[in-house]
Amino acid sequence: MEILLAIVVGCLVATGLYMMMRRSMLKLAIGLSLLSHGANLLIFTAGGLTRGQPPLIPQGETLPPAPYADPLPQALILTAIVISFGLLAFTIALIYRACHVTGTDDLDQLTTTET
Amino acid sequence: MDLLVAVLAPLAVAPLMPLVRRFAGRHVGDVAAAIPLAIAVYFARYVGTLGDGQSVAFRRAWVPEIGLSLSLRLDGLSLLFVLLISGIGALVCVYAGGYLAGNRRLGSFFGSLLAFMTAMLGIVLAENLLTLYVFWEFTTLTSFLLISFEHERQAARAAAMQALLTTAAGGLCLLAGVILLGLIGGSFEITELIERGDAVRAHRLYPAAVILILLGAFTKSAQFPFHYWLPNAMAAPTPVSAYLHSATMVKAGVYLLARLSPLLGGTDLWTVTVTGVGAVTMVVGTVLAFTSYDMKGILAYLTINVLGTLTMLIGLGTELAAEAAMIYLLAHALYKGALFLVTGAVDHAAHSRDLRELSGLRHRMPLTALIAALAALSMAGVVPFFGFLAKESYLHAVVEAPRMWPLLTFAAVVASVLVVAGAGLVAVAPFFGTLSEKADRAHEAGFRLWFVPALLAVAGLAAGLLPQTLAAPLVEPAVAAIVGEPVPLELKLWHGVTLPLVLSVIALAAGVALYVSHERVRSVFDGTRVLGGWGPAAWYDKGVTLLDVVAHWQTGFLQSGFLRTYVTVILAMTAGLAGLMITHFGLTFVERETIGVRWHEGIAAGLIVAAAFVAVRSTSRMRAVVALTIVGFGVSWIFVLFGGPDLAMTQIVVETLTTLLFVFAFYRLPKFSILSDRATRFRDAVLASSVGIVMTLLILLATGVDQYEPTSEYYVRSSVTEAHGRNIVNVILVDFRALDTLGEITVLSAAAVGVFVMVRLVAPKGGRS
Amino acid sequence: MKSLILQTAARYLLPLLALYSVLLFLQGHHDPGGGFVGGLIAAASLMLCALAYGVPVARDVLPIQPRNLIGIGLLSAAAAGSVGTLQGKPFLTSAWVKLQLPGFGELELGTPLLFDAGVFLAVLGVTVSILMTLAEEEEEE
Amino acid sequence: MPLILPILIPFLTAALALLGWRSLRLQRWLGVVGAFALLAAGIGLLISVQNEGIRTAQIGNWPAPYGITLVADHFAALLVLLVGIVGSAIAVYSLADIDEPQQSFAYYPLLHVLLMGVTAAFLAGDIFNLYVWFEVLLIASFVLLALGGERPQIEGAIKYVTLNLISSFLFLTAVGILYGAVGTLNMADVARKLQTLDNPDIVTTLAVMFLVAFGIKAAIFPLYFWLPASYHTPPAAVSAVFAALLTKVGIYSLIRMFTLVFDHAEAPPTFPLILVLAGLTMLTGVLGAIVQDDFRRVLSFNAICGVGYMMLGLGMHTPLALTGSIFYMTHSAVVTAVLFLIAGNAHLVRGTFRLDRLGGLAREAPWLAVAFAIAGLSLAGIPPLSGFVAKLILVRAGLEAGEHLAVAIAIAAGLLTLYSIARVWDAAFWKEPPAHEVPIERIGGEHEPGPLLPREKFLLGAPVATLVVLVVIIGLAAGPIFSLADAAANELMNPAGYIEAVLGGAS
Repeated sequence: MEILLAIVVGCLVATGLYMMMRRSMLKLAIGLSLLSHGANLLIFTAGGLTRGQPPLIPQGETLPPAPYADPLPQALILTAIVISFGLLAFTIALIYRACHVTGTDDLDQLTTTET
Repeated sequence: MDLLVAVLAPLAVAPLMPLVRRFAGRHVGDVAAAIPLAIAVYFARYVGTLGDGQSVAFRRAWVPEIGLSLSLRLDGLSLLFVLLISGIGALVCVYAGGYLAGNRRLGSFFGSLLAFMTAMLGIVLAENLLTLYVFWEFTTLTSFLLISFEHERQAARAAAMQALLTTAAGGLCLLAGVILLGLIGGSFEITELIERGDAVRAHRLYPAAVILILLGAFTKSAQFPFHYWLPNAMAAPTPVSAYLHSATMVKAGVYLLARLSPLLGGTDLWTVTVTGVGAVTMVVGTVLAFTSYDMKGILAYLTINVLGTLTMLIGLGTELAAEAAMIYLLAHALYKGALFLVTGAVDHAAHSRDLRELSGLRHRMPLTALIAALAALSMAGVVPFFGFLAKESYLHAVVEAPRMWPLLTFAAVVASVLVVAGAGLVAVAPFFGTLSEKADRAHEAGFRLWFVPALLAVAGLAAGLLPQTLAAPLVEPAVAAIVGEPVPLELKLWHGVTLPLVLSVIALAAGVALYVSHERVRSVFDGTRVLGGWGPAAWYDKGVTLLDVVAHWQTGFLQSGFLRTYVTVILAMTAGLAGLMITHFGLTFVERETIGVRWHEGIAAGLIVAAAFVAVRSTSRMRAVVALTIVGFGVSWIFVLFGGPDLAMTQIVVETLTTLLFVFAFYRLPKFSILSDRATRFRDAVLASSVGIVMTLLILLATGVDQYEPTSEYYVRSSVTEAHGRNIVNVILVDFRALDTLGEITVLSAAAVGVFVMVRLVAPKGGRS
Repeated sequence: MKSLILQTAARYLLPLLALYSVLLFLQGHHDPGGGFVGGLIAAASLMLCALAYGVPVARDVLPIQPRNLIGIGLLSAAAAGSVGTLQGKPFLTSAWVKLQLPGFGELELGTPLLFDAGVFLAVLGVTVSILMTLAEEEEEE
Repeated sequence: MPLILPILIPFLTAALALLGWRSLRLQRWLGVVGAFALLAAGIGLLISVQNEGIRTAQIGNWPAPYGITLVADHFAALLVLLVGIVGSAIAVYSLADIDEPQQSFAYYPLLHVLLMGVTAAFLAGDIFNLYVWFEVLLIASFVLLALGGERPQIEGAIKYVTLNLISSFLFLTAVGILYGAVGTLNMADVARKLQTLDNPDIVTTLAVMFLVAFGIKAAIFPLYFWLPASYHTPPAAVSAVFAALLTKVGIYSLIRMFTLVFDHAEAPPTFPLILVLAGLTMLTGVLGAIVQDDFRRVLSFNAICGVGYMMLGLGMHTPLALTGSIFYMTHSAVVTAVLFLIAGNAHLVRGTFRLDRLGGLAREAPWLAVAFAIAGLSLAGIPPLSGFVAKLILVRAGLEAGEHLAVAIAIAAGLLTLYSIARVWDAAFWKEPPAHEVPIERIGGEHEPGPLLPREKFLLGAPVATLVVLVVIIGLAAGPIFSLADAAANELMNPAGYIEAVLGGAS
């Protein structure tokens, strides 16, 4: 399963980056989204997979029933998910604004300030 | 401490000069002159006390750990230069007050001039090589300001830039050389280094240090082939030319060579290079003088000649040569200063410096003509002027040179002939002959404009008549400082009939003859423009142009403005470096027990991949977004399967909201279209895949390591007992690692503000609101 | 957009979702849930309301400006952290009190809960602010 | 003094200012007072580090390596102080520079979120925590960059956002892999565990990942594209704070990671690699600078060149070289900020940043000319200003280490920097302004050129004057700052001290 998920991560990263190299701003945003899925899944997989028990401790116990999933990668991913949601929201607003100002979705048109 | 005060005094006063101008009005130059005059008087009391190699020192740590300290030392050599700088400085201030009278930037002019004076004093008093460099660069900058004083003129700005780049490049070479020297010798203090001279000269890096230091000295002193900037620097106001480009700054290189010759001199490398470059410069300077019709230009070339001569003498390294160098230095300062200032007076009066437009000026400016004649006689080396003594002593040194003497003597005589003729060009040609149109309108310039050159010219005569009284006390300690031991000096005009005297007389006669026929031989000299016009000067221009072209090309190439190029380069760098590391170090996958794949897990994984590819391939925006949502749900399914209910929940909600965002954006944005060609898409796909593969490999590597207990075990153990919570993930978020969460909600808040700003803030069109 | 079905559904779902979000937040320390999910779901319920009745109505449902919600959220999180600092311990050191509630049993209250509440408010404020901003823009055009 | 203060102060400032959204007056007051409070905290922190050595704080009172650790050694404390200095100057400058509509759109809260992210990144002792702070400063910088929403800004922002998000992605994945491999996030703990790792292959590749991720933030060759694409687009105050601080975070992280974490016997050949990249960064940066015709783009490319110098010290990896890097960071933060502020002043006077349309500023704004001369010469490494000492240390370190080529490049880059500065001087200050009417370029958030009120003159001039004085002081009183940088470099070269301070004797 680790190998399978590692490949899935590779695919998500590859497709995300490919989308970011396109000229459409919208594809850029989609690429970003794919990329963050890839990163989340990467942390999840690299942190060690455990099938089954979530890291919850039953009432009255002090330890969760084994085997339990490593809680730390989950916390990291939760943070990462929320952060990337914020960044994505801003990016989309930025793209919205960019289309408004420049009248195009083509990134290659955005070179006026560098020439 | 006194030394430091003396060095910094001009700089300290410099910022006040605009204010002084407001109050002193026409006398601003005279007020400014008070400072160098005070310095000259202060240092004059050391005359006669430093003959035996004594010195006065001051030292203050700056960054001692890297050898940077502000240390100054006054010895005979320094003293000679200090008196030149301050003495001529005072005169130039007075002169400039008259020359530039009425100029509205006179205040800042004197500010720059005084700042320059500090820089020069610093160079010649520096004991620490890094301190010397500090002041060295400061002369470069202040001279930049002074050359481009008339900065409305493009030519002045270009000349200033040329001088800046050339001398700053040399300065940086000097810095590198100096640091090397310091590292070799274990100190940056000149006296300490001289004590360790043998070890320094034997060091492996000695040649590198010498070459770098020489580059610095040669550029500053306008030695061939770096001489091109000096004539162009004549764009400066004439007092500046007289001061910087004749009497002081260009001599800084000569000073440095003299100062370091006990340390670096004596080796073949040093002697051959310094003597050779000096000799070539000596000849080139005089030859080029005849390609110019501008009086200032001619003087500039003749100054190059003198700088070459001085360099050559120092390179020789004999006691005689050191003597000659110091005598010549003094003589030159007096007569060349006077001639420059005379030129300024002519320019001021006749509004021209062009020999083709000027003749017969003596009818309108008799006084000036007399002064010019006095100075020129000294320059030509006529008895009883001080210049005669100088010429004789340097011919003497050359004749007695330990090696190459025939060659050097020949060069020296040729140069002398040309100098004599050159003296005629600037002192005879404009003043004699029939009155030209421009000259006719001229009149004697104001008091300051003739009085100051007159002082210098008369001083040249006086020093020649009474050399032992007036010149020896200055020259003797300086020579002692170069040679390293007291040298008794006997200066007199008549040594009997010696070879140098014969050569001197021959040079004089030939020079007069050449001057008489100079109109006819000019065409011969014009052929030598190669050396001045499109020779090394053109290298500079070509160099700058080439630099611009290269810079334009590389910047346009790298910073193309296309985002996807940037992304491509970054990914290529990532994949390339990672690939390099992987191929270089290999990969070791540790066999570890892995979890098998159940069928529904396989489906989840397949779904994610399939949906991701649909999102890429889709030509419909809506389909792409739906596919993206499916990827998100697929990922949360994986989270559920492997024990992450919190994750899954959050992921699903976020995914839903994200979809909403996308849908919103899609209402406004244009449809997808394929904008790139097939080859680009292929290249991008390869690049993206290789980064993907790197990620896959990294995960497999990481999961193979099972060496340490993860820190999360602590969280599991303490979650209930210490943190009072049973949902460990949540406890981590709000307690164990709450600081992360604090940062995270900050990100979210800023993002919310950002969205609001992007959508709402409409910049007011024109006009301040 | 304003369909009757949606409005009816929203009328019932809104309080339910709001309640659920609070529940998620409260149980978060012990069971799946927490400030994040709670805040997100609360925001989602408001969005549902906005979809059904329009943004102005949804704005009225929330008695407070989303921006202020964000500020309050951030400040409560910081306040929760500062309790420790004021006691001379490092920032974010937790402090707990046990309350005996008659008929309810023992209730543990600690600064992490206050912190989580801050997260809840901030996430709610942020999400509502983002979505409302975009949705209002939608309506204006 | 609690270590959290330099983080908490800007956080509270931002939160309160956000609550005071409706009152511009309140926001402005908070913005300025908060910045000066941060400055005070920075001073306090540096003093306490000087007295007590490396300071740590276990956030939440959870023991290291389990809880998040904040660490302040000399390096971090010095940089935090710089944030305070630059932040205060910018906060004051912004009062007059940023247009009121922009100010009311949460300019000050965002500025403080940015400052918070930067200081926290310097203090973070936990690698994931560092990631979070990166995101904090990133999102704030995104919004500040785009604040105003004009076309050049949007164009710059899109490139900036995209490339920085790629950097964040690489950083995040590297953290994930790191945790997967060694099971810890505490940097000191990671360092310790990597030394005993059985499978060192992963370290080399991870090092490369961090190099690229931080390299993008630090703007090293060939990863710096986002910087010249965007730094010339926002209001001058924003470019100034970006240029002064943001790349420093990347450089800081590179130095921290490569001296602490990736610094063991089997270290991958990353130091030579960094050296090569540093050389190329200096060269390409400065070559870019000499062909630009926009005041701020000249400065942007020079900022890249400066990054090269700072990387040079890391690449040579000797105590003196690192001292040079740290000294250079100190110098660069101040001088870069003030140069951008000067460019902003020039824009306010003449309504353009374009060199061919500028001119005559030496006459019209003589004090600005003096300020530019001092700051520009310092940038070019002319003695006795701050840049000279910084470059001198690096050159000496390079010659001691026998890296002659690198030294040659550093010196050549110094000359070209001087050339680029002289070009600006020539075009903006000395040349006569073009005769025809210059079209006014509005940059988001900046007001029209024209006569300034005395109050505005003060608010715009005082920060410039203060920073210029600092440039001179850093040069003239280089001794004490050298000692600080030296102490910092020694701590970096002996990571055992850092690890000991964080983890104690525990194994």
